[in-house]
Amino acid sequence: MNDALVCEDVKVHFGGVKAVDGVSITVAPGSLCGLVGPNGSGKTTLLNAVTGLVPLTAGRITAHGEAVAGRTVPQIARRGVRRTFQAIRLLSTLSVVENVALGADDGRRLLDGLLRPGRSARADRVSRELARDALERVGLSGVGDRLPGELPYGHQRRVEIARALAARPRLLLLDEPVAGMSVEERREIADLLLELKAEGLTQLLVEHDLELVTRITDHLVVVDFGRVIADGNPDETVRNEDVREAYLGRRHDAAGPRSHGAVRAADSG
Amino acid sequence: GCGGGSSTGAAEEAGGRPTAVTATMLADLTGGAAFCGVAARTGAETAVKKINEERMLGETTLELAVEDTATDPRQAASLMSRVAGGDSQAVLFGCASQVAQAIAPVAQDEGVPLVAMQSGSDGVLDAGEYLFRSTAPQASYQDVVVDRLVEQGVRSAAVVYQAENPTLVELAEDTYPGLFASAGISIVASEKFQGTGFDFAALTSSVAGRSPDVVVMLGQGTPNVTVITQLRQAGFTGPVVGSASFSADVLAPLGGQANGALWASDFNVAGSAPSTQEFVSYFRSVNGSDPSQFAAQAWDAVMLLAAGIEAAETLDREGVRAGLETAAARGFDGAVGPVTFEDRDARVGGVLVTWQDGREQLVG
Amino acid sequence: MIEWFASNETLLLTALAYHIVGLSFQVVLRSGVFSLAAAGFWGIGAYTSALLSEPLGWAVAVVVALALAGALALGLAAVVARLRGLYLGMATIAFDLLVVSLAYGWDSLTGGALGLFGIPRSATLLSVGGLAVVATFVVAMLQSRAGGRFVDALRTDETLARSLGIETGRLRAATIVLSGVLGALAGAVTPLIFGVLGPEESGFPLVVLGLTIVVIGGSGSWVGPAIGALVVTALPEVLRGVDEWRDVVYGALIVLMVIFAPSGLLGLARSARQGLRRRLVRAPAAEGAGR
Amino acid sequence: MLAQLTNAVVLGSLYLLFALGLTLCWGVLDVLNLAHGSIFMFGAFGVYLVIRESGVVLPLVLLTVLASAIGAALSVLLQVLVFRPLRRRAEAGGTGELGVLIASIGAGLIPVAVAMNLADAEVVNLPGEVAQSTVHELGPIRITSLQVAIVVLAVGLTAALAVWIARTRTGRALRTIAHQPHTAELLGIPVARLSAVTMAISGALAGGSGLLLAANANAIDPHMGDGLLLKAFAVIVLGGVGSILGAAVGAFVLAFTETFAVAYISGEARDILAFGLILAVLVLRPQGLVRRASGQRA
Amino acid sequence: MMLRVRGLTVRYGRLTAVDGIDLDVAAGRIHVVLGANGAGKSSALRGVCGRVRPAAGTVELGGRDLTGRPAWRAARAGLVLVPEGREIVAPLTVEENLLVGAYANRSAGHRRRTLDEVYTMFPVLAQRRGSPGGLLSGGEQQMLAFGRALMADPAAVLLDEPSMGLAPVMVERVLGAVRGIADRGIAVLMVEQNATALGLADEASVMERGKLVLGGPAADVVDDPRVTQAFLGVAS
Ligand SMILES: Nc1ncnc2c1ncn2[C@@H]1O[C@H](COP(=O)(O)OP(=O)(O)OP(=O)(O)O)[C@@H](O)[C@H]1O
Ligand SMILES: Nc1ncnc2c1ncn2[C@@H]1O[C@H](COP(=O)(O)OP(=O)(O)OP(=O)(O)O)[C@@H](O)[C@H]1O
Ligand SMILES: CC(C)C[C@H](N)C(=O)O
Ligand SMILES: [Mg+2]
Ligand SMILES: [Mg+2]
Repeated sequence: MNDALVCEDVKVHFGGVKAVDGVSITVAPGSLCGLVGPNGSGKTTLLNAVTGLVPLTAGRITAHGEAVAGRTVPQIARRGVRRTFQAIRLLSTLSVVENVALGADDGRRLLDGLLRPGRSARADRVSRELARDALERVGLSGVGDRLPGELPYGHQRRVEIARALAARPRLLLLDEPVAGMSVEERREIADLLLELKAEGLTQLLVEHDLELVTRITDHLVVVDFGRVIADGNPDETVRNEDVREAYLGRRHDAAGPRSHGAVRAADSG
Repeated sequence: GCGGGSSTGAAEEAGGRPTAVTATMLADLTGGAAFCGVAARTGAETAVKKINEERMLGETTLELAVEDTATDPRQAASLMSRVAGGDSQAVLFGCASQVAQAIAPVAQDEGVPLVAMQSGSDGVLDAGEYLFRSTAPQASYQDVVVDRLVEQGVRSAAVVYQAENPTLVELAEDTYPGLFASAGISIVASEKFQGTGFDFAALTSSVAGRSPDVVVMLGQGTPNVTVITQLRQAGFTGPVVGSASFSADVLAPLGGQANGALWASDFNVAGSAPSTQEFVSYFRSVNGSDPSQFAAQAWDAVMLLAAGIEAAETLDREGVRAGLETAAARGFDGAVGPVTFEDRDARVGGVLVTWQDGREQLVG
Repeated sequence: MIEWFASNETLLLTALAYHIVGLSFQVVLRSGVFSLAAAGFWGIGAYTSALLSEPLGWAVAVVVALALAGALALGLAAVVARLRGLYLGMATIAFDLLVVSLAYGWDSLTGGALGLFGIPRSATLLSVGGLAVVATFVVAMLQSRAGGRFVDALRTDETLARSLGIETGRLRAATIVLSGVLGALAGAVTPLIFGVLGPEESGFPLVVLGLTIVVIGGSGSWVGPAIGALVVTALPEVLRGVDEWRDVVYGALIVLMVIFAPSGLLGLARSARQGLRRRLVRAPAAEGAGR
Repeated sequence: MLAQLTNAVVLGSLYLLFALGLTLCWGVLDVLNLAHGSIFMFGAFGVYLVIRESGVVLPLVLLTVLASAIGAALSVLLQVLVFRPLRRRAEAGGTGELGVLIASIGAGLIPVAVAMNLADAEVVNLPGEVAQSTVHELGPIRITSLQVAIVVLAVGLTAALAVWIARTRTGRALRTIAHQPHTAELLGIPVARLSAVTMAISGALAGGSGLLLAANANAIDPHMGDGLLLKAFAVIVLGGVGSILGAAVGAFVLAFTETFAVAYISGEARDILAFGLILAVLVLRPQGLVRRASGQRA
Repeated sequence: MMLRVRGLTVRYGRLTAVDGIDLDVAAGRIHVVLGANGAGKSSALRGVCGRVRPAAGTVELGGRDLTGRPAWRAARAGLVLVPEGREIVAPLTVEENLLVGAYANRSAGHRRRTLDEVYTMFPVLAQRRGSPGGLLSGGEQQMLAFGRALMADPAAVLLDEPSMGLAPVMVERVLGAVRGIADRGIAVLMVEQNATALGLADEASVMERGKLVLGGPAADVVDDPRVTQAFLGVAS
């Protein structure tokens, strides 16, 4: 069986900026893989490369055995590769449920409304149904008719996730899905991701909350300056000295003495 | 269509003859031909005043409604069809021929008699028997200009003309080339421009570069001023020949640069015909100023209509049309002097006018 | 009543033609594909039907006009595929003005600056009304359900739309073609209403007209152009009373409408209805973040 | 040839003068102000009215200042009465950018209608002593003092504006307003006040150049801004929106194309060539000739 | 300078997002507001700095009444918000973004000095000083937004989840910097979702459905069972 996602020596350069500079990652089907790294280490750019939003400078990416190169962004999306965005991207003029339904719509059937009205009406019902289900899964039933701008930030993130889920993806790429959420809410999202994994969905999770990442992922990749610096079992990986240096920081010489205890408290849970 | 709206709106006397006839004037009060349309409106209103004051139509009065076409053919066509649906017995029109061409077929289709002033291009009257033109087309009397040029020993000319107006295009592309050819004057440049421009430097440079003896400048309103200014800047010093568009003080802004400009007209306040003098003095007494050519032409349009009404047996649209035909066959003495008709189209002898020291003056 | 229709037939026909012009711009504004080429296609449609309606009859002429515009629009869509936003706007305005200057320049066919006249005035309320209904139906169906979401997504965030699997390239092309064909339809019927056609009719003022119609009416659906067309047709008539100050009042009214009805009269009507319903139903106070 | 070259430079400078104000409020306030043409016209027409009513004729330099003041006043009025309330309301969701466009078209009708109603002659212009300008001859080149002034002003103002926008504290604030007016407020930038200042400058440029054009063409036409507006729009897009230098490049490219079309092909070729060129340039360079960083990631 | 908020109420249409809250932040102190999504934390900050006009209540900075003044006046008076979502001016370069942050800060010398400080604090910004701000990664933009606020030489800063999207090493650095600026005598009002920030706070409050339900010295708040449960994740 093919791996769900394989990146081989992927490079993405923007002029002089080597955002991704030779990354190789393999994500096994049905697994939940974590991707962490300092700010600007190329995580989002890698997701962009997988979804076709930026062209590869070098390397190869295959999703479910099919090469991504040469396919357009919509084609890749329709092959079941879906993502959430780090900076929330919801359509401010559409209701929440329609935002999510867009994830379920078939983006090739542009003229169906006119050419096959019956079919488009059926498809619309299905999309809305899927959207309501997805909203329910992320804990947002009841806000379907509001506009996204009226929701608090954390709920907007959930809508992002729901939109990806409504597409019933084969590979889900999550870019900091719990940023700006409280611990309790993070826990809920973590539970959701675990549930999805149990259902067999392959996920690649970019997230700075290491506690959460190590708790739920099967496999952790750490990048820095566009390169992989560690890769393997999550618990072991975070103990790696390079990773501590680049990512976690040597907290003993950090800021004031007050931060000390609190950061511990937060992480030790 | 719904032609022959008979006397629907006109008040009727016991005898059956209406006491009032309504005519609608569609005039280019704004837009490219406003310099003409505004003067035409004054001329027409003055004529109506005179007719009603002196009871020239007996018990019947003439009522004039004025609508603005904005020199826009489409707007005018739409207005025309609305007027046709209303209760006017006749329509007057002035000035631009592109607008006349738009409304004439509508008037014909709807059976509304139309008297147009100016509108001097071919084809305005082609649509049929409801259409009359009370102004002689300019092309019919440009020979007075060319004769004069020959006298002055002119050998070469350039023609600069505005694209939007059919009359001017005809003058530039047919009338002048024909007249010049027979007079032995060569055309060294013929340049068309669009009236919306404001920069004619490239055009005037190349015209001036050909060093013609005269430049024939056929524009509608403001472009005349700009082009002549830039011609002078480009070094052209000879005389400028123009068209009826030079009337109505269009050249005033040019000051001395316009001295010696020459054009053919059918009217001048100093004209010798008694009907001209009668008109001029009446116009002065009413408006306190001298009439322009366009005011005179509009006056004549109203006078032709009045003659038509007098000659009409019934005062519905068909009657007025028939009356107009009779009146046209007779001809009349108008503000521009004696006017005769050929197939519903006016003919006059042209006069030559020139611009000198800020005024329009009769030549010879 | 019948009399009113008869004497205002041209006015009603104008409103219908304006409605179709409005549709061609609504399609553009709603999808954010800022193609203003509808004005150029208006010209192409208008000249085609003006020249062919005499020899072929108006119906055939209109069909030929639409087919020609469709083919040309497809070509234009391919050429401007890389352009976005106001750059696309400018390129398509350039196209419009190119059509205008060709109409000026190609004397032998178009009559140059003088235009064409004596075109058979074969438009009737029935024929133009029928065409307007068909055009409205096409637009309404294309923007129904998922189609509506697609165009909204394309307008607000094209990258996002692509990541959701929407073929935005084809959607843009389809929009340009649809807008062009609608423009051509409006153009094709117009000379049949007025009997005259000049080159200046299809230039920038038409773009302004189309945008005004949609902004006044609202760009949310086909209803906007319908409202906008009525307003734009009726307003100058209503303002006849103020005579030469008409444009001053007209200008001020447009400004006021844009300021006080930012999503068009349609939007205004909608929010009024919503407000009313709220008051009637007394919706329970939103429980905010309730989950 | 040289004569036509001179014509092209003068024409390009006129385009540029007109376009500068337009690109300023477009680039900074994100307002594509289609009333710019009317303000341009009214700069000249306002001066004409002042002269007509007062009978006082000032030298051209002072009249230009007066026209600039008129333009600035009208623009500020437009900003305060139209654009500002519009922006405030558009925040609640609405037509935004496009609404501004249409409102500016509506507002632009007003000065034109006023001018048409107040013009007392068929062709209005400035008094002869103002419009008259000495012609300098240098071989085949003929250029008036006024035209020299137009060229110098266009080039000088372009440079000054470019530096102002790119280098100064206010320039940075303006660019912030252009992209994120709300953020600008947070940073302590008085958005409303700076917007008004920008509009005033834009209007002053319009009014002043309106007078110069009127003097050069020896006529004031209520519609004289209309055609220029489209040309300026083209010039700005050709150069790249928001770039002052781009506008300069666009202006001269367009002017040369047009002049040579008229001089060596025909009057009809002018627009065909000009608009064909614009279409071609945009197709080949979708962001205009002078490309700027947008700062947008995928 | 002391930041004093009394009875602040923020409404969006019929929805009351902030319901009459009182807050005090003294110069040199850090006050953290905790709360779940939608509790109204961001709305409270928006109301304080004048980004949205409060429906009721007063805001005073150093005794000066800022209630209902537009945001730019508040910024001029020394009250600066680092908003949720960063709001970097995309086409401006990193350095220009910082300089425009100093718009209200007229002293050129001071501006230079702060710029150097920001660059020392976040070397990556110095590296990328010439590239458009919009091209930075999410975390880099967060640093830029933070640096930009410092450039204004504020008397009080409002931070809306400054650690969001930052890698742990950066969270530490940014929070360290927050302590640093407080120590300069700046009043800091900071919204955070988790308790990481609680460690360096002097005072803390918990917000729930638009109301403050708990407040006091940070040490006390940390010990409250409701806080440990919902924000410190201890119960897991
Ligand atoms: N389109 C672009 N042009 C230029 N530079 C870019 C572009 N996109 C990303 N970069 C740069 O590439 C680097 C990697 O960015 P990326 O967004 O992938 O980081 P990240 O790992 O997601 O960081 P974070 O955790 O902060 O979100 C950054 O330095 C960023 O500035
Ligand atoms: N512009 C707005 N229009 C309408 N409602 C809004 C608006 N902004 C916020 N709200 C509502 O106000 C309430 C408070 O939102 P706010 O953004 O202040 O919460 P928050 O505590 O900052 O949440 P988060 O942690 O997710 O950022 C929420 O119910 C939200 O839906
Ligand atoms: C005065 C001009 C506007 C009229 C023009 N000569 C015509 O007959 O059309
Ligand atoms: Mg990222
Ligand atoms: Mg918030």
